Amino acid sequence: MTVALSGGEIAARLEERFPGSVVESGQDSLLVKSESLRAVAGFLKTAPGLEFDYLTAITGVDYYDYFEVVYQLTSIRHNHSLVVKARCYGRENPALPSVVGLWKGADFQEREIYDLMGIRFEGHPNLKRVVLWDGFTGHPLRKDYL
Amino acid sequence: MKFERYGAGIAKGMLVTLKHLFRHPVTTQYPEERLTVSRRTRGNELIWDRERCTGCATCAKSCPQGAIRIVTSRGEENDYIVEEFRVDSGYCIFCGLCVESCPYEALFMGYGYERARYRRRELVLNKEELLVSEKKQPSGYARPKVEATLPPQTLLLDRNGVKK
Amino acid sequence: MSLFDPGLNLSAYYPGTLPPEWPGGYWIHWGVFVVIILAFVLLMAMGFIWLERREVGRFQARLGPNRVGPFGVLQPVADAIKILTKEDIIPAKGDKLVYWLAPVVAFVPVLMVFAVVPFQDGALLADLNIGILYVVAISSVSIVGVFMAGWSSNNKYSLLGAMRAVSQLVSYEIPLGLSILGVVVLAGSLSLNSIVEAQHIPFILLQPLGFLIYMAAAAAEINRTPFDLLEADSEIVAGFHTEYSGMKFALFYLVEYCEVLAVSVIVTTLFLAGWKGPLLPPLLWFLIKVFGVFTVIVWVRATVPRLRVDQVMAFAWKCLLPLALINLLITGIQVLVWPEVLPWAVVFLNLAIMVVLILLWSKFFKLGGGRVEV
Amino acid sequence: MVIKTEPFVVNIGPAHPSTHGVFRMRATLDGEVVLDIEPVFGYLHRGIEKLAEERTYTQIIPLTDRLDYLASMSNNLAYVLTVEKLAGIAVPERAEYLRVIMAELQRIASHLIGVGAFLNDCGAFMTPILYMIREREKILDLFEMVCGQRLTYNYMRIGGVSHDIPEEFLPALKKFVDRMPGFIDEYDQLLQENEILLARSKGVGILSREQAINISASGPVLRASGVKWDIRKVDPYSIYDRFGFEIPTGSAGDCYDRYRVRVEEMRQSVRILKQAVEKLPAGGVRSEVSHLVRPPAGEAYGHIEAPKGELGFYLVSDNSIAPYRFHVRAPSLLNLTALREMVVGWKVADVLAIFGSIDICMGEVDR
Repeated sequence: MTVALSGGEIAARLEERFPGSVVESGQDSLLVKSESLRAVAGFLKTAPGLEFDYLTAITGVDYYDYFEVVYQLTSIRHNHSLVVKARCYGRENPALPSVVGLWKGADFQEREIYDLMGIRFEGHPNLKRVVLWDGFTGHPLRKDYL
Repeated sequence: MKFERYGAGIAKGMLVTLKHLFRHPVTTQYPEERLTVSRRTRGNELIWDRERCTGCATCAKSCPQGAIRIVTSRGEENDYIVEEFRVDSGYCIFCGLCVESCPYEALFMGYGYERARYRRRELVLNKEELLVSEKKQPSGYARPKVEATLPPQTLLLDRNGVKK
Repeated sequence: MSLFDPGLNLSAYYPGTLPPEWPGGYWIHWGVFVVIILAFVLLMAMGFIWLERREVGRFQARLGPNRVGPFGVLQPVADAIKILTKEDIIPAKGDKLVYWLAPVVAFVPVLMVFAVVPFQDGALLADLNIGILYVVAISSVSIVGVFMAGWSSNNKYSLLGAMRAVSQLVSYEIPLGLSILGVVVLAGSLSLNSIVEAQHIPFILLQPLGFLIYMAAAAAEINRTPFDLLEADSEIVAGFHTEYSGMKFALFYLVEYCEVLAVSVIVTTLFLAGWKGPLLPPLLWFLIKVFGVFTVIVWVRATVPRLRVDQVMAFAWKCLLPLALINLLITGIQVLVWPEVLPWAVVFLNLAIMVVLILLWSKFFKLGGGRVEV
Repeated sequence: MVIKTEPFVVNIGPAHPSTHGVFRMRATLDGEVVLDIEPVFGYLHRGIEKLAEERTYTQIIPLTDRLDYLASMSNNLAYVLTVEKLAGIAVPERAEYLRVIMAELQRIASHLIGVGAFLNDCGAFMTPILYMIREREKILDLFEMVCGQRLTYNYMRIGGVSHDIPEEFLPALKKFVDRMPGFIDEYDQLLQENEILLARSKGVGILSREQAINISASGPVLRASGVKWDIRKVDPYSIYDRFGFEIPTGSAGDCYDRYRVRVEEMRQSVRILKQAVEKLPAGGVRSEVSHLVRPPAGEAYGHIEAPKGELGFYLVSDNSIAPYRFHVRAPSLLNLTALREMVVGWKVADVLAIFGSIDICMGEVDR
């Protein structure tokens, strides 16, 4: 059984290492500041006892006020999981740091979120539209796109 | 990769194909030879029972595609009179949710599978076209009573096996 | 006496070019056989197309074409009619003249091969004393047509296919020739008719290894599985004839089957004692053997996957070529020193040699891998 | 003389015999050698994630059929499990067993196509895939018997399955389960040891263990690289913890291992089916759930081991009849990430073989 790690415990560890990085921690999830996402992700991937080596999925959710990007992390070595969330504000040019450098599996998923949600992932090597064509205007998965 | 097995692998494979030369082919010669479809088949097209329908429009609400259109008016005994019941088979994805959700068992999936049309407008079925006819028989999908009357499905499993 | 005199019997002037008992003059003989060969080749090609589709169908647990005519025998005719009515497309940026010429260049040499094939004793267009050499030489000309097609199509798949075709042909010509030499050494003649006559024991028994090498090399020459790289449909769509349509495509399609026919005929002649056989008339024996060889080719096609381009080359140079050389050497020694009285002993000896050599080569020979650092 | 050569770009697809749908690879070639490859997709994009936001939870089930259309049952299962997780709905015992039976049958059907298509891409002229389609046909017959359709089943429901099985289903299933191992043996006999196939697939397209994990590969692609990671075992959903089965893994992570892992998984699926048929309890197949499910506000990520890998659904509910956000974690899409790493340096012919060995379904990649 994949154990869902408690967000609170990991938040405490993260606070030690990166003060102020965690905004909120839920039962099995963490909400981290978008600026420290990269550092937190790097820590989660390598920290002993955590070692989230497998990025299961990335999802973007549009909450009108902000976009929430949800990272489902799994550790194949320890068989536990964690949900990390990050928010980005503004509808014009929302941006988040990319995690492609850490998990290559984020490549297409970040491109897809960029394509359909319009969130830019800074540091992504090839951030292009992926399912829609290049000349497409708008981002269909946003709630205000009809 | 060395040829460790001296071509024995190829020879084994060729024996399998050779064996098939003497096996019964699985092809069905379609227009002449017809298989019986499943008793629950969700085929073309929807069948509507005029008597049972109360015009509640549950089917229209449950349709994911919005392919069913119902217009009702108030009848004399405080019931609905179905004025229009129209199904656009062009939108229909044959999911069967409407048939399942019908509380009065007034809607059936069709049993047929050969009702291709040349024009799109012919795919829109009105009240008369939705009734049971000789060509249009109801299938047993979500209707156990109808299911019990239909012949069993032909299975490929029964038609050929490993040893023939 | 003019050369066009119907009564002219050239065999009197050039002994060996014409079967001696053949009635009539040179030109009548020529005319009759051109018609016979054309009819034979086209009919057999159509029969092969039908047979292959039916056989592959049965190998794959289905029926194959059975709608047009009894058992679908008229299917190739229906296909031909359909293909003739198709639009003839020439790529806008293709080389039009070359594109137009390519099917012709590919088709003619394949037909010419049949000039030296004996259908039964003495029944052949020209009993060339270098018959088999002629076959090897002329049959490789059609690759020029293939390359022309690939080049002029202005299509990358076509070009890839054509490049593969040329490299493959060049590689496989050598083991092919060497394996034929084994037969020639045994028969003591290059003429196909004499080779058939020399086969008291079919040469497949005396030359089992040579037969295998010849089949492999010939399969590569005529682009049949597992060496059908130049039209590998799962990789390069249709290879050199990707852009062809209509009658031009039909010609390429015909070339393919004529080549298979040619190989079946040559194998029958060289290894299976041609028209020789008990009871049945020689022509029937010939046809039975040709169809038998073709069925084996189809059977292989229905079973095995395809080798990769570098593996195909490696197979030719590292496996077939040395084996063919050794085979030729052994055959030569046998012909020189083996006593005439014990032909059947050679059969078993050669079978044993074949097994040993194949086992040995399986240890040496490696395929696979092949990643290139880029 | 210096011969100058330059690489040329070939568009493999979108209309190509072996791209398994409308998929395009922009390949840069140096002769036959692949220098670089860029997957281009989206030709089949139907906006299922957006469509789902406007449909009720039940109406989404037919949509999930159309994700990986070779494994609709698994998609159904993953989706209804997620909704049940979100809404806290219990499922009757018999329905759980039926779900497992369907999911395992679907796994066999999908792997048959996957393996057959791979062998076809290696150049085996249609024979293996036709044999395998014949077996798949038998599975489709069973599905048709149960739910009336052969491709888009729409069988699972929130809180159970739509129908109980007809009485002729179990005998037919038993017959199938008895015969299937024989057919798998036959496929193995056909090509497993074929020297040409070995030459084409052994050591070709190696995906190392670290790479496989890093690119979030899942399913047979991950397991062929030697990672013993099967959601059915590591995070058992439904009732998979009640069955005994093995997780076949490869060691080299090459095309051959991926092919073998799929074949072995078919055997294990047959094993699960045998147990499930024996244990199948009587009872209802659908708990009382309203047609318009209203899960409490919240979010849930549910995942299953679909034939192609980890299929996950991420649902955000706002306590209305339609999900606020519906996201599919498509295994094919993520496995496709591995393509570039695997093919660079190999020949054109290997590109298609490697691509075939990933076994993707474009309906799922593009969504």
